[in-house]
Amino acid sequence: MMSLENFRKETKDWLQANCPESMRQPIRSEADICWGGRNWTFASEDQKLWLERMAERGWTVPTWPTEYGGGGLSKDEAFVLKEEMKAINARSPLDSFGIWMLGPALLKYGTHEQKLKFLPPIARGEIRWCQGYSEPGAGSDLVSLRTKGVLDGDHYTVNGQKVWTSYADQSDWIFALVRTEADAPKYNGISFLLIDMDQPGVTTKPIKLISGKSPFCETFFDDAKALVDNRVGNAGQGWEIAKYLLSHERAGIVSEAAFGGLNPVTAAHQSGEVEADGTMSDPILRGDVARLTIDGLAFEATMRRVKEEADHGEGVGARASLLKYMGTELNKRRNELNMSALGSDGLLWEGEKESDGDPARSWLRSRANSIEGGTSEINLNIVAKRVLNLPGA
Amino acid sequence: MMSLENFRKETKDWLQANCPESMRQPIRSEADICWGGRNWTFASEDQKLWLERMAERGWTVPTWPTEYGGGGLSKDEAFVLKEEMKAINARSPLDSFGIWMLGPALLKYGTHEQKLKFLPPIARGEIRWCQGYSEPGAGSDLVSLRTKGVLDGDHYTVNGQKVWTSYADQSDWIFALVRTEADAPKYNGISFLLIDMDQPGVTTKPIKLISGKSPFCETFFDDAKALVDNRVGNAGQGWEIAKYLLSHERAGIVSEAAFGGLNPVTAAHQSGEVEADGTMSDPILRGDVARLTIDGLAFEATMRRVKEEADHGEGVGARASLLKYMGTELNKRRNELNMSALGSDGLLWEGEKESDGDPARSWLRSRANSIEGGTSEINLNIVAKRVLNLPGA
Amino acid sequence: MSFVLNEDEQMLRDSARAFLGESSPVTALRALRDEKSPTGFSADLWSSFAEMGWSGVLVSEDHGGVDMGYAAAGLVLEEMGRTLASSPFLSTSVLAATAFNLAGTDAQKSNWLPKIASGETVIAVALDERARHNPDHIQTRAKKDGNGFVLSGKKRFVNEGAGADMLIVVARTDDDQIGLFLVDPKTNGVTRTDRRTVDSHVPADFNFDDVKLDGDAFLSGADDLDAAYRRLLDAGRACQAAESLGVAEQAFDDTIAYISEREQFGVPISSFQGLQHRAAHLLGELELARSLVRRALTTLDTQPSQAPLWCVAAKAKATQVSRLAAAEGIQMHGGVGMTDEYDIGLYYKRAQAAGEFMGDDAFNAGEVARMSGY
Amino acid sequence: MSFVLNEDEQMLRDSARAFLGESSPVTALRALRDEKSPTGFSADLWSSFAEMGWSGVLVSEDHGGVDMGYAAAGLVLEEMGRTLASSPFLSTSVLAATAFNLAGTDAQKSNWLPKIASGETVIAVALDERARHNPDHIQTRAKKDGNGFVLSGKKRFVNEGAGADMLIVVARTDDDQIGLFLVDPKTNGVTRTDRRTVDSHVPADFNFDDVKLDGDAFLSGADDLDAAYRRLLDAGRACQAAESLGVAEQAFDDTIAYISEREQFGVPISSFQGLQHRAAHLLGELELARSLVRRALTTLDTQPSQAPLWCVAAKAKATQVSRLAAAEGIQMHGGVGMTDEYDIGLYYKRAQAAGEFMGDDAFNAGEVARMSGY
Repeated sequence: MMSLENFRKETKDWLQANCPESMRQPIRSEADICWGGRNWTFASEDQKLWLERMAERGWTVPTWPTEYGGGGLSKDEAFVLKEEMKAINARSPLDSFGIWMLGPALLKYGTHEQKLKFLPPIARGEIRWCQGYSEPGAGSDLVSLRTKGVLDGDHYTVNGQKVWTSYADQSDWIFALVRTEADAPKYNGISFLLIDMDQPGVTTKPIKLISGKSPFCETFFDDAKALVDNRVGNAGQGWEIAKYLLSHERAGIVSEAAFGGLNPVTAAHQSGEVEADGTMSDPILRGDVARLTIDGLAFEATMRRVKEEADHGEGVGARASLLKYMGTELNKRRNELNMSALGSDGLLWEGEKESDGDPARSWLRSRANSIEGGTSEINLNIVAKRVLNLPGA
Repeated sequence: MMSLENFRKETKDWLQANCPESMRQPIRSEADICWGGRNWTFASEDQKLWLERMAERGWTVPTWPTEYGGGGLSKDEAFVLKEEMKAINARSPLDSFGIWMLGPALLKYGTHEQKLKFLPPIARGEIRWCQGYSEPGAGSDLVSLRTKGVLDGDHYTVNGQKVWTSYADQSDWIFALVRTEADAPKYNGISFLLIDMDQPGVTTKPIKLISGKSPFCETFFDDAKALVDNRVGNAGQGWEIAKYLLSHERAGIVSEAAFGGLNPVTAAHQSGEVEADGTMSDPILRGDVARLTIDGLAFEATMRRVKEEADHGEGVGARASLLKYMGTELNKRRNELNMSALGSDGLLWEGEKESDGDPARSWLRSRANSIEGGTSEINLNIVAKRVLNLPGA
Repeated sequence: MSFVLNEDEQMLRDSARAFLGESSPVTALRALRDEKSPTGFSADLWSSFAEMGWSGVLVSEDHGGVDMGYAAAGLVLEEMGRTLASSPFLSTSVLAATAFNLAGTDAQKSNWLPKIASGETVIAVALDERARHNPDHIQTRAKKDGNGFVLSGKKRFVNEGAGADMLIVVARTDDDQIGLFLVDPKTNGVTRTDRRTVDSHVPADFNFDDVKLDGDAFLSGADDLDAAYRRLLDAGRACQAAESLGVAEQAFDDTIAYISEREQFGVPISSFQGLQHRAAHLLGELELARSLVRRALTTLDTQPSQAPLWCVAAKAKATQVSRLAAAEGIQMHGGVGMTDEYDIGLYYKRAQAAGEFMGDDAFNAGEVARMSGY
Repeated sequence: MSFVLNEDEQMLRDSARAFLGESSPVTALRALRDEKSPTGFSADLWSSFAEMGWSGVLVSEDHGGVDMGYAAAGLVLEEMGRTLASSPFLSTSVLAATAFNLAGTDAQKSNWLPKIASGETVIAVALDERARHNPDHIQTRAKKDGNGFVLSGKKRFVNEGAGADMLIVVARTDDDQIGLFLVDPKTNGVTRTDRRTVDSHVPADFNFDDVKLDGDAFLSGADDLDAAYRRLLDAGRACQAAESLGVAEQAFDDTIAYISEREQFGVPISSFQGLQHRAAHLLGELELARSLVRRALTTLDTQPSQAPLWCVAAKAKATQVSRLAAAEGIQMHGGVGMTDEYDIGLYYKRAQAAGEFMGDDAFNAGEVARMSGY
């Protein structure tokens, strides 16, 4: 095995040689992200090239085994890759729910055949996945799921409705929680099914959000078919798999929430609300921002600490709920302070430029952070019960 | 009836002529307060004179009926008296739990005989009362009271223990909640008894607090006797009377909490933490203080509004719980900011001067505001249930 | 000064609540938004404000108004906040009317106040030049030029700017004093850029490029123009705070209604103590804001010299509480709170925009400290 | 830089926890308080710090220390915070040792560092002259006088001032630069006034009235004295933050234990969601403080040039969180939390005093903004 220093050097050289210049620019909006999928249209030749080159090395999913399309890197190597990409501002070649969520679930719970069938297309950006958990009236409370799958030979016939299925209208397959064991109590009757959306029984309808255009949809199953072979884990094991994934989702939301985008100091510079020496003009707002900076540094350090501890074998477990809670509350505060620092400029919704209104949309979008992937309230409950071991009410 | 203007003029003149000069100084500490009672030692001749003169007019309890030792004033007149006293910084001639709590209870629930017997000595500062509600293990949760009174001819024999009995070691009588109806369920078995403490069956023991010397005691009943004639209300009506009084207590704690004592701006001047133009030196602390000022103004306006609304017949009711919560949280914040503005000066605990350490003691004392007279948590529960009509868990 | 509404005020509030609930419910704002209304408000609704007698709330009876004062204006604005009614009431009937009352000449008053009362004009006050409100930062210049003036400068996010037939522009005169100038936005040299904001209003930016004004464009009726300007700001803050208060109140009411209905784990989520405590706390914050707003408005009416501190405090508190109430509202709604289908998001947006106008909580807290001498 | 403790660190923490729990539990502080200890700390305990090898944690092995660095010093302080152990460790083994390491001459190092490591001296660093920490406000003067200096000025609330046999005084030299000076508190012209503080420590005020010092009183071993002074402040802040963190942790643990036992309405009060959410939030705040403190300490050890921002951030956060944890602790304890019988009040007091030393959260937030350029 290569030493980490050698790996760093080779990686740096390879990135230098292979990452197109236009892929070394900060992500400015949704449109700059590469999601892949059957119907994907690349935003540019460079975006396509970058995905292909990275996918070829398995570096879209650096730690997955090579036989499933991954890079086979160790955690340390993957971290080096991340650092070196960050050093040249290289964009992620591919973002997807397949990578973040289904992949980890399959790697842990899937059969070898399932892994071989589903993982490589994810790694290459060929199949785009969405997640079907929540239902109307069953958000944080998944126990009351009503979407039903009835066993019928080699497949389940699925009927019901999901909400908050991100990008369902652009996705190829959905991984969904479906109640297959009608007689089993509560959590035990739910299975984790993979469903091809390219069939007449599956339809989607976008949800309009307060932040405008939305990735979220309602997804309807009307006698949709899912092969039994495409059930991950045992019948009734769905809730366990979902819980495992929720902690992955929480970590994902957190890192996105905490580090991405505008900050209030930059915002104050944009709106001209700084003095000649760079001091923010409003001293009281400055104080609020300073406290945000402190918590931002603290959160950054905490994420790093948790990662190090995980590498040393201390499980993250229910602490993921705490991180998710703290990170998303922090991101909401940051967005609020961005708006304050921007003043009336921040209120802009539509203008000449496409980016006009981005700060407001990001601010509104941030309100969902503490709802999606488990509300703050649910996460606080989990922390109280599973980290602090406090009793149920 | 005299017009308010005339009343104001006469009052002003009378106060001018009768309030001793030394009674026109701000209260600097506990020691400046006149509590009265059998064993009271006046701090000065002026203190005695001031009490006597005010008691003679019934102005220690301005709105009580004259036949019970009060001044017989209307609410408006009493407000004028308060304003005119404030105008010359006149001290309250007498503070007592008899005035604040037992008085209102007797006026509402007592018999004519009880009123004649107990109210005038309160008004004249001759008998000092303390309150016996809480017990070890039963603070906010009075339903689990264990102090027991057994009917025995013309009296109850009382056994048990109370805590948080303020100034019990200096008081003459105690009004106490006692479980007299052993078979009645929960709240219905509690009576409101008046007990002379000058008997062998009653002993007290002071509680040392984090703020140092403490007005609070434990009070023990060991076959103490209470005449049945000295039960206020019916047997089993104690909880109703106590609830009525708690709202009085809440209002009392609130007005004391919100307006008394040091504020952070004065504190900053005392510690020298201001610039030549009077601006506080630490801009971030200044921002915190500004937000406190805003909430202080808001709270002051709210108290005034509630008073006006009460005068117009809108009951305060469960809103007292909200005011108590907001006022005490505000007072804690004020004390914390006082400490910050004082810097290391605020840390002083004992020094040459008797007043050294007063800010720290006041700061520590303020922590009790949100515990005594119903914790913040209990008050929030009450607001949720009785003001917002939200359902029980 | 009284916190309790008198009979006239009670009638006004009741009729405002009934009328706006009927004529300008939240769906009216949605319609303005979806049809991309060029002005961001409905001319019909504005006419009916006059019919209701509200447009002239600060106009003397001599000039055709009802002269009910700021407390009354605040009641209308509070109800507007509750239904998110979009109307040039604050800009025209409060700010412009105040400007004329305080600084107008007799001729200007006689000309403009009746038009305000009758609802036949929409006037916008062009104030801010920076992104964050800063009334001391006025660089727009009105240079003396013969009998008239030449106006140069830029104004940003002038509320109702897109729909105004007349502007009152804050500018500095040759002696560096603050002056208020009447400017027809169709005059040569005036450029208008409309801004569609997050709350579906349409303020506008204005450039004034050597705009020639007649002498009578200058509001020269005040002894102390700077004092008039400060008073105008006070009045604007207290009245904008009243609208924010209404936003907060309805956001809160919607939320309490939602959590009382929505069930989770088989019980209404309003039965969870975690939400109950936050809701109760929020009610306390609302009570504080309510008292300050009322206090500021009545003080403007009865003891204007005492008003400034109350006005900045009220603006700070109403801004903070309305934003908090709407943010907590979204959170307590959960997922549906993020959808455009529910109203709570619209309250959150309006709380932000209304909070920004004439200074947010941070700015006004700074003013509180300054006025309090620390 | 590693967040995970290495084996040495783990052993150090375990032994500190075991030893302090045994030798200096909270009752030890109570005893010092009740007997009105003249110094506020126990000389015996201080001796045993040397025996444990802690006193020389920042002293090189050449000078008899163990040279384990700030991260290790922080672990000792964190455990001290947990039991409220009162000891001149921070003033002597951290601040004074840092001063010698950074600014001492070889002779001064050889003379003093071994004494620090052996626990035979107590040194206090005399820094602040105002009520609130302000390291730029140094008016104490050390005027050159022949080969020596004449020192004049006042210092306030010097930690361990009552028990120190030697002071290191921050003063301005003739060229207005910062200098550090060794001053025996028994020298003519030094007046000491002991201060008993709310947390039962005994800092002291000092007056220096034309105090004559030899030339070798001046710590002249640094190329850049101002940089050494700043580094001393950084180290002090990070280490004081570590103690505050320990205070916060134990206050939290005590509170969780209490609410898990105490029953109301027939159930443990820890089952109420209102308290659960606040406890969970507090745990989150503790995690943040813990990360920042560790990050500041390890950065001091490995990349000192990067340390300042982390140190002020850690000090701000640890101050805020320790005060919050103890305040919430009292509230969750209810009535008994107000009694001297329970420890939680002592944690609240120590959180306040430790938070004040070297700048509270407001001061250090200002430093964060300044260092971040806004």
